[in-house]
Amino acid sequence: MSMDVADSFVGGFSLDLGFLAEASVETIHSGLSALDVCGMILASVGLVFFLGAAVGLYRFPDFYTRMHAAGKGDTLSSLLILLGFGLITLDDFSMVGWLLVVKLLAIVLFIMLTSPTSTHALMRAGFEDGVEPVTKGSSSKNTKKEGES
Amino acid sequence: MSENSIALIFVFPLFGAVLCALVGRKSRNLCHPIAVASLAGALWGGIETLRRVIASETNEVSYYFGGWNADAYPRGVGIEFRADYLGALIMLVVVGVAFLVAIYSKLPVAEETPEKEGPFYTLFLLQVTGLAGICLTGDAFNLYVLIEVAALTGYGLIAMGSARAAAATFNYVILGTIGASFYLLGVGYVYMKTGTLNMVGIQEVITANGLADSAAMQVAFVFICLGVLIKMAFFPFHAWLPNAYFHAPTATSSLLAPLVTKVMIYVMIRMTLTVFGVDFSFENTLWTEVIPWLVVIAIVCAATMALAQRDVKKMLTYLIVAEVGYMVGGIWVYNYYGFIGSIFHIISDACMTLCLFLGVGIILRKRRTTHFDGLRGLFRKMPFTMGGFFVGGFSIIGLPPTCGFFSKWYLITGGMLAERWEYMVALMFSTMVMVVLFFRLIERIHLAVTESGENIGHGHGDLALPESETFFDEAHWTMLVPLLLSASVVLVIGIFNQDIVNLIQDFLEPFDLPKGTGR
Amino acid sequence: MTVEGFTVFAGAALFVLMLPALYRVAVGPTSFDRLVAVNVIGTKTAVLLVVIGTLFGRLDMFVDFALAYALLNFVASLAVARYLNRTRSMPAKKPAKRRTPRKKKARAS
Amino acid sequence: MKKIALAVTVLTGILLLYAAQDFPAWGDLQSPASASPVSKHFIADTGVDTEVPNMVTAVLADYRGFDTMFETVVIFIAGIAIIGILRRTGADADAPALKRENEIAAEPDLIVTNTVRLLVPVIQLFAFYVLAHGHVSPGGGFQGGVIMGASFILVALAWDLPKAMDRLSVDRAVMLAGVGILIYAGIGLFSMLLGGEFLDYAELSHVLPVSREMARYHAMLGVEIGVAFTVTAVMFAIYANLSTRGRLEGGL
Repeated sequence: MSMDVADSFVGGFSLDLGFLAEASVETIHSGLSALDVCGMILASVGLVFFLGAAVGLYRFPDFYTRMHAAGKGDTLSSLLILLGFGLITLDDFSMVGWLLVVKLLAIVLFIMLTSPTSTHALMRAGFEDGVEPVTKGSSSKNTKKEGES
Repeated sequence: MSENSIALIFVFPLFGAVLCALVGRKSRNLCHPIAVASLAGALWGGIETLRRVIASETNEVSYYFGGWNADAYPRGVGIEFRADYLGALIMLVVVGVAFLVAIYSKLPVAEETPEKEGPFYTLFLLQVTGLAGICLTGDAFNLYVLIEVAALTGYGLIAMGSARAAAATFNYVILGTIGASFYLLGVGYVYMKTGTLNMVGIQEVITANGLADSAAMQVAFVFICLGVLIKMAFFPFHAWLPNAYFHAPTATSSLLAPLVTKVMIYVMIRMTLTVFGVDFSFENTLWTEVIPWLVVIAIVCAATMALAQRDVKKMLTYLIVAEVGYMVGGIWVYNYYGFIGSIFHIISDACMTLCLFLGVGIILRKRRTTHFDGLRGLFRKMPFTMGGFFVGGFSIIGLPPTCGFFSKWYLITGGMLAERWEYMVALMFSTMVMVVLFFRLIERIHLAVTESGENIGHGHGDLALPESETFFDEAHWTMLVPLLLSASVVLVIGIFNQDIVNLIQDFLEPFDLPKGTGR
Repeated sequence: MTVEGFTVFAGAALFVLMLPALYRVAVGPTSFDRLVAVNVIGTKTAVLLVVIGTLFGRLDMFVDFALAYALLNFVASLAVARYLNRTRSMPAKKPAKRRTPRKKKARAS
Repeated sequence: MKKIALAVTVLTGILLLYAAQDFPAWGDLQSPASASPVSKHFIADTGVDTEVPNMVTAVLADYRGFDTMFETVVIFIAGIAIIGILRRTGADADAPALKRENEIAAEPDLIVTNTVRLLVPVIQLFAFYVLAHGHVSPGGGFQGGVIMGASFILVALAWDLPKAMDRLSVDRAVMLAGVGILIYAGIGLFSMLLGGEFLDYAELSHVLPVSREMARYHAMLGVEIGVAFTVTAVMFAIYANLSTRGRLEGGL
C-alpha cells in the first residue's frame, strides 16, 4: 500500500474521526519531530515484518513452517511497532510521556518473554501429538492445495 | 434498627451464607442452625417491613442504598428499594417459605448431598437473598442482578443432586440464560430511551415525554415480557421445569417450586403496572390479544400432561406450569379482579405448592420412590403427613375454605367481567383435571390399589394390607412440623382472605384498572 | 503525512493483516494451526490497543488494557497447549495425521 | 429445530434493528436520556460527592455499590456451585481416577517453567497496581482479581496443580472468597451500624479521621479489595475443580 493510498484512506475517515482529533491534541502534535519520524519508521518496519508473518501463516505448507513464520515475525513486529509508538509518545519529553514509555517497555519486555514461550509450548504440544512435517518426498500436494484454496 | 428493616431482610441471609461457606468444611453440623437462624432474622425484618408499610401514609417505604436519597440527590442516582403492599407481601411469602424449608431440609440434605452441607446452605441462603431482593427492588438493572443471583444459585442447587439432575440442569441453564438476556436487552433499550433505571423514574419519563408510541420502548417491553415469560416457564418455554424440579434434591425442589415461578410473575406485574404503566402495557392491542390465547393453550396442555404422569413429583411439576398459566392469564385479561386474583394466587399458590412438595419429599424419603405404585397404605402409616398433603391438594383443586378457592374465585370473576370466556373454560377444564388427579391420588393413598387397578387383598381400604406395611411410622418432626405449619397457613390464609385482599386492593386502587364488563 | 494519519494507517494495516491469520483459524487444518493463528491475533490485539490509545490520546489508560490482554493471551495459549498435550490418546511413537478430517480436505482441494 | 432457532434469531435481530432507528441521535441534548438529571449528576458532581476522579469507579463502587456487591456475590456463587457440583466426597474420592485412554502425564517444561518463574512476581505486582489504581484509571477489584487469579493459574499450568495448591489451596480459596464478601458487606453493615443506610460509606467518617467525601473515597478502595479477594479465589477454585473434575490432583 503506497503512501498516497494511505493518505486518501485516512482522508476518507477524517469525517468520522473529527472528534478523536480534538480529544488527542495533547499527545499528537501537528508538526513532525525527529522522534516522530524515527517512531514511524520503526513502526513501519514492524508492519512489514507482520506482513511477512501473515503471508507465512497463510502460505506455508505445514504446521512447523507456519509456526516459524508466526513465532518470529509476530514477536519482532510487535516489539518494533510498540517501540515506534513509544517514540511517538515520547516527543514532548514530559513526565507523563516517560511514564507511558516505561509502561510500553514493560509490554515490550512481556511480549518478548511470553511470545517465544507460548510458541515453544505449542510447538512441543504439536510435536508430541504427532503432527507430521512436510518432507521432501512426502505428499506436499494436499497441504499445498489447502494453502491456496 | 427498625428503619433498616429492609436491609436486614437480605443482610441476615447474606452473612449466614458466607458463614456457611467458611465453617462448611470443618464443622458441617453448624450449617443448618446458621441457615435457620439467619432466615428467622430475615423473617423478623420482613414482618417489620410489612408493619411499617401498613403504618406509613403513602403505603410504601423507600430505602436508599449508600445514602443517595431522593431528597438530596436526583432520583435514580443510587439504588432504591421500595416496599409497597405488593412487594412486601410477596417478600414475606418468600422469606416465610424459605424459613419452613430450611427447618425441613435438615435430614434430606444430610442424606442426599452428603458432606456438601456447606455449599448447599450457602446457595440456599443466597437464593433467598436474591428472591427477596427481587420483590423489593425499585431499580430495573438491580432486578436483573438479583434475577441472576437467584438463577445461578438455582442451577447450583438443582445440579447438586444426582448425575441426572446435572443433566436436567443443562436445559435450565440454557433457557434461563436466554430469558435473562432478553430481559437485559429490554432494560438496555429502556435506559437508552429514558436515561434512568429507577422504576418510578422510568414511569415518570414515559408519561412526561409521551414515549408510549416509541418503537424502541415497545420492543423493550416485548423483550422484557419475553424474558420474564421464559424465566417463569410459561407454556412454550416450560421444557426445562419438569425435569429440573423432578431430579432436584428434595430440599431444593421444595424451595424452588413454590417460589421461583411466582416471583417471576411478580416481576411481570411490577413491569406492567409500575414501570411501563397500565396504558402502555394493555392498550398495545396485538400483544393483549395474543397472550390470553397462549394462556389457554398453556393451561390445557399442562393439565393434560399432568394427567398423563404416573409419578407424584412429576405430576406436581406439570401442575406448576398450569398454575403459571392461571396467573399470567389473570394479568392479561386486564381486569381489576383478575389482578387481585393473580396477586392473591401468587401468595396462595406458593403456600400450597410448598405444602405438596414437602409432603412429596417425605414420601420420597420413606418409600424411595414417588411413583403411584409406591403410595398404597401411606395414610395408615403417616396420617399427619398425608393430612397436610391433602390440604395442599384440596387447595390446588380449589375447595373452600382453603386459600386456593378464593384466589381461583377472583381469577374467574376477572375473566367473566372481562368477557374472556376462553380463559374461564380453560380454568374450569384444569380444575376438573386436578379433581381427577387428586382423587386418584387419594384413592391410591387410602386404599390398597395398584396402578393397574388391581386390589391387593380382599377387603376395602388399607386394612387389607399386611400389618408390616401399615404400622404407624410418622415422619421425623423436623420434616413434619413445617408440613403441618404450611398446611395450616393454607387454611389460615383461606379463612382470613379478606384481610389480604384488602391490602391488595389498596395497592391496585391508584392504577385505574377497568372494573366492570366491557373493554 | 501527520502522526495521526500514520496511526490510523497502522491500526488499519494491523487489522487487515490479521485477516490471513483469521483465515488460518477458520480453515485449520489441525487444531495447532488454529492455535498459532489465535496466538498471533492475540498478540497483535495488544499492539492494536496501544495504537488505538495513541489515536484517542488516552495512552495512559490503554497501556494497562494492552498489558492485561497480553498476559491473558499468554495464559490462554499455555493452557490450550497444555490441554492438547495432555489429552492425546496415543503415544507419539508413530507420527500419524490426526485431527485432519478427510472430508474437509477433499472439499478444500 | 436448527431452522426454528435460526428463524427466531433472525426475527430478534430484525426487531432490534427496527427499534434502533428510534434511538436518540448521537449527542442529542433534547432526548430524555440526555436531559435526565441522573446523567448530569454523575458527570458534574461525582468529584464533589466522592473526590474520585474516575467517575466509572465512583458509579460502580459507590452510587451503584449495591449492584456491585451482588455481582461479587454472583462470582462467589459460581465458585461455590462448581465446588458443590464437582467436588468428590467420601467414597467417591477414593475411587480410582478416571484415566483417559493411554493418557500421558505431561512433565513440566523447562522453558515454560523458567519464564513463568520470572513472570509471576511481576504479574502479581501488576495486579496490585491495577487494583489500587482503580480510582484514577480503568481497573479496580474485578480486573485486579482476574490478573491475580491468572498468576496462580499460570503456576498450575507451568508445573501442575499441587504446586499451585501449595501456595493457595482450594479450601483456603473458598475461605478467601468468603472473606472478600465479608469485607464488602461488612463495610456496608458497619456504615449501617454507624447510623446511615446500608453501604453509606460517608458514615465511616465518624471513625476515620477524614471528611465525608474522603471516607467514601477510602471505603471504595476497601470495597475493591474485597472484590479482588473474591475474584482471585474463585478464579483459582473454578480452574482447579474444572481441570481435574473435582479431584484436585494432576491438573490439566
